[in-house]
Amino acid sequence: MSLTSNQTILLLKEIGKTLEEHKTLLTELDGAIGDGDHGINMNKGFTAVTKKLDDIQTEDIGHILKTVGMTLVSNVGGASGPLYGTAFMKAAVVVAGKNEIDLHDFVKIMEEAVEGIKMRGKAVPGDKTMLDALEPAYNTLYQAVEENQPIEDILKKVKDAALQGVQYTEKIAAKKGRASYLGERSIGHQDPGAVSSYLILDTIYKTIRNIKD
Amino acid sequence: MSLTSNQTILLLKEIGKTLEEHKTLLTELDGAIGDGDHGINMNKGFTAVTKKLDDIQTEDIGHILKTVGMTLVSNVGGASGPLYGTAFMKAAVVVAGKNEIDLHDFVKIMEEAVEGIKMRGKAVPGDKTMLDALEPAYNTLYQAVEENQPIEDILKKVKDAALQGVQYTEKIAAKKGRASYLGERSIGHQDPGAVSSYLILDTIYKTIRNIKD
Amino acid sequence: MKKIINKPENVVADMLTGMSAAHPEYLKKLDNFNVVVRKDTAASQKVALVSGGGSGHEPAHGGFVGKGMLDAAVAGDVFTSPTPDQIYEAIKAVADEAGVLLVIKNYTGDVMNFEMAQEMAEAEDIKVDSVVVNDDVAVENSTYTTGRRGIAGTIFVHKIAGAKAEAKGSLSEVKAVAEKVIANTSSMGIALSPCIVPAAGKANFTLGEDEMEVGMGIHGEPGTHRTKIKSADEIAEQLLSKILGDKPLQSHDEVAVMINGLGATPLMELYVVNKKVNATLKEKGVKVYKTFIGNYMTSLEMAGCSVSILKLDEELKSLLDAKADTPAFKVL
Amino acid sequence: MKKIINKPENVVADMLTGMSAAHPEYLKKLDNFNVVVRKDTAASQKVALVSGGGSGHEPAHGGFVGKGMLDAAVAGDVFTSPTPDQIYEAIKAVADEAGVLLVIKNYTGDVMNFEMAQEMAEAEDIKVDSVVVNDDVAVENSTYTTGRRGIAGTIFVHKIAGAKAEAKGSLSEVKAVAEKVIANTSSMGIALSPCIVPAAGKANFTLGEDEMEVGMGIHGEPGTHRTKIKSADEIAEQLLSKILGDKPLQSHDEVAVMINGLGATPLMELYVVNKKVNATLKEKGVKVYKTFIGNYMTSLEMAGCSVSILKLDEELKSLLDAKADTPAFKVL
Ligand SMILES: Nc1ncnc2c1ncn2[C@@H]1O[C@H](COP(=O)(O)OP(=O)(O)O)[C@@H](O)[C@H]1O
Ligand SMILES: Nc1ncnc2c1ncn2[C@@H]1O[C@H](COP(=O)(O)OP(=O)(O)O)[C@@H](O)[C@H]1O
Ligand SMILES: [Mg+2]
Ligand SMILES: [Mg+2]
Ligand SMILES: [Mg+2]
Ligand SMILES: [Mg+2]
Repeated sequence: MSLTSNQTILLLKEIGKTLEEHKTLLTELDGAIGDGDHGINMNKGFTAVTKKLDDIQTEDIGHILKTVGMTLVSNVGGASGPLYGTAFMKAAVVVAGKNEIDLHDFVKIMEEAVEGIKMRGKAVPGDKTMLDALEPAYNTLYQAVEENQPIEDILKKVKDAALQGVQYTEKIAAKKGRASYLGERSIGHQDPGAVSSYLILDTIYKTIRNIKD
Repeated sequence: MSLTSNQTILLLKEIGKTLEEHKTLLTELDGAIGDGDHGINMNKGFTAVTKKLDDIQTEDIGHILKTVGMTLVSNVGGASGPLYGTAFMKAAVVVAGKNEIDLHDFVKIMEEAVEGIKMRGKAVPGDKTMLDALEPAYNTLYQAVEENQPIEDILKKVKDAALQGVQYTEKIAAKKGRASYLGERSIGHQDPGAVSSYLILDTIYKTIRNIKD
Repeated sequence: MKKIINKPENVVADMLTGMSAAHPEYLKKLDNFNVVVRKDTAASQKVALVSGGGSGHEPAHGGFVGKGMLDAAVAGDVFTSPTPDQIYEAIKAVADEAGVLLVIKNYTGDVMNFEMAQEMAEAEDIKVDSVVVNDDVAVENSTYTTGRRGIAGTIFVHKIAGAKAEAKGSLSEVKAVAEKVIANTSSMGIALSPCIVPAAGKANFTLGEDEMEVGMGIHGEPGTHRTKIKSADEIAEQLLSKILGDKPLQSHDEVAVMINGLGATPLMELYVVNKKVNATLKEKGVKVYKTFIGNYMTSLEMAGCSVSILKLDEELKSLLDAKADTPAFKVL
Repeated sequence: MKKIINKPENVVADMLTGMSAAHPEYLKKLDNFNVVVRKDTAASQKVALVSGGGSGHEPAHGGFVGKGMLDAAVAGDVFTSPTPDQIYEAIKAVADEAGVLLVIKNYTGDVMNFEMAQEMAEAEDIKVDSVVVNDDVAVENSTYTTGRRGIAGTIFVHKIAGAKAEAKGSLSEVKAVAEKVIANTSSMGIALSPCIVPAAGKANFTLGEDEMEVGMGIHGEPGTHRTKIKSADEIAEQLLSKILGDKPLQSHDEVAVMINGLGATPLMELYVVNKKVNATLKEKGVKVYKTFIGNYMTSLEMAGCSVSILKLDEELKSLLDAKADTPAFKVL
């Protein structure tokens, strides 16, 4: 399986739609343990991304991802802007010049994205952040691709791993981000960034399944 | 009929009790068209008066009324303090040196009180103030005393006249005091100062009736 | 009722103690009286400005005691005029041969209590005069009524008359410039929520989630009418049109603008209001010489704002620009 | 949601327009950016101070732009850190050879966005350094967590580092004194009511009529815990004991005190709190050198307050006393 530039753009726009649909959910999750804007932030960012992608002239997927990253950085603000922005900007580097990407590229993209988020946010898994969804998702992806599993299975397992990560965040106290100010009081709530990460991976799974069908 | 200094003091304390009992009513009336403190103001004033009267050493009713007036002026603030205060201070002059007062003294007391309020507040009847209770009450008193009616009848008519005045204030727009800022919107509400004046006259009626019995 | 207080009956005394503890470089509280006076008041040989009124309008008036504004401020109970004896103490504490000017907001209670205090001071041969501020154009004016209230425009009187006094103007000169400010100031406000007097424990009126009160006073009283809540631009236009209807401005006129918060309104919203006020004045060719934005004359925790416009001439401009150093109003 | 605004999505832009219209003598807005810079910034040959963060904390930070404090303030959306490109524009607008110091409040978003802006500026050979303010002792500190938030104590950093910059201190000197202020400042707050982000339209949490939130941030986030509402004296004692638990004071120590309103709290209540804070410090033999009372770092229309204590030495005292002239903070 592989994705063309147009399909990548389509996929990114689908992510935008998903985040728009879940704007209230993410905002409410953030309201419980943060400042109640994560849905607003993500939606603002991906609305800008979608607009940028409407006019984009390149086939270079590296360029496309870099545009996404820069657009997020310069439109979101808050914590999620630099984090997701850095993730896309770092990911862009490993597919620079490519007009088509495959599963192995996706592994590298995810690896760089997770690295970028760690570098920017200095969090580790267990801190109750988006990393708690993304790191197990990446590990699952890496393993499944090694094992040459069918793409649909792989992407399904990846988003399931992210969902498990989300559920894990419900059980722990936050050590990074705004929720950390609540200490123990943050236990019992899902991390909004972990949920948005899951939603992105779930959209990738569903969209690519559709493209394949 | 006549009142001794002690009976005067008793009567003044009864007025204090009445105003305390009606604190909430007066405050709510003032809340509708003023700043919602008339009951608080009157209660504060007469609580101070009652305390002063506990210790008062004189039999001179003029001195007693002057003390009441000055205590009201220096404890109430707002509009009702100087108004009721001036009323008592002016009334004090006409009974200076007396240890006992009769109905004719009461006529002069009321006359001076109403004059004092007019002088201090520059209001006229129809402005929707305490004058709308006090002026008809005074006229009734004057007339009934001229006609030599029995005291209980007189005082009952006086307080009834005040009550009619209160009801009249409900129909008119305020021209003086805070309620005047509401213009037409003040129509439909009784004037709190008129009500407190009525309550005072009603207490005079009831207390003297009891003394007589 | 949610308030950060101790006993409601002590709130004014507690506040004044906290205030004098906070600003010893500016003011001190008179023992046994709810009066704050300038720290350096002794033998100043200048006209002394005394103002005051009910409490609940902070920083008015204690916050304006200091160089170039007030010499003393008398604090009544919340929303209740101080009594004559308190005002008299304030006058006595700051009076010298130059005399004293009382700046009174036009409320029946304030006017009567200050008047009685003035009579007491005059009986002691203290030279006292007074002005009554009545800038609130929400209220129809008439010789037969109480007339207009004094609201946030009062701060312009404090500032400008205070500067004149600081410059050693005579009592009649200080009074004249105060009267000039009063004649040239119009204000009006709206409220989004009522406020709660601590001793009363509940609000005087309620407003629906989509309502606002127009032409509010600053004592939790209801206003002249009630409407659906409007946008900041519409509110600004509505207040301005009433204000300019009262005192029309010509192209090239110069004005000072005050957007005053009533207590619970974020500064953000006051700035949003100023955007439209400023633009509308500019469209008319009016020059905005100076703008003051913030909580100057509040009404406890009421949400809402008032707009005040003072038409300036050269004298008023230079007095407005004169140095002032008080806890709540400073001009360098 | 009751607010005096136009469209929620324009509230920051509207505010900045209204702000620059109100204070042309102090600041100007950069075209196309939500940044205000000092009016007289050009070629000042001094270290430039840049701060900012989410909007909704007014007067922070735009209100502190002017002589002796900030050179530029960047305004993000309400309670959302500004983006790196906006911060970068602010840096570029005020930078000269003396360099730029970024004053960042310790929130993940602020720290990351300012960090990225700093990287962008450094790539253009602009000399930039930064400090992170973390005065909120409500939050437990640890090297493994985000650590403490920056709240009202930030104003002390603006004032003192600003004075040092105005006095032509070098970038490292300005940074050093900023770090000293940070090391010596502790703050903590309580809230009686939540606040509403205009774009969200409803509050983040609700509080019962007899409850208060303790250890609140300034973004409408819930605090560390919730209790029954207490008296002003008890609140003052509780906040002070946590603050002094963090940075103990000795007899004869000198401090600056800030009683900061969160937006909807009457000044009256802040003074009532100060009464107890001041008395408690004096009982311990601590000298209160200066007290600041008012709305310095707000949280929209949240009701509540924070207390900040800055331990002073001779250097900090003289910088605190240095002239400052900004819309919201003036020292004559
Ligand atoms: N240091 C960090 N590393 C990784 N993710 C983080 C970090 N800090 C916060 N996050 C993520 O960001 C999310 C919050 O994003 P958002 O609400 O948009 O920003 P803000 O907290 O500035 O309002 C959190 O739910 C968490 O997943
Ligand atoms: N000029 C006036 N002449 C006579 N009575 C007046 C005048 N102004 C106000 N009042 C009376 O005072 C009452 C209000 O008193 P109160 O509420 O105690 O004072 P305030 O209005 O200062 O809060 C009004 O109801 C009215 O009867
Ligand atoms: Mg958030
Ligand atoms: Mg009243
Ligand atoms: Mg009153
Ligand atoms: Mg945020």
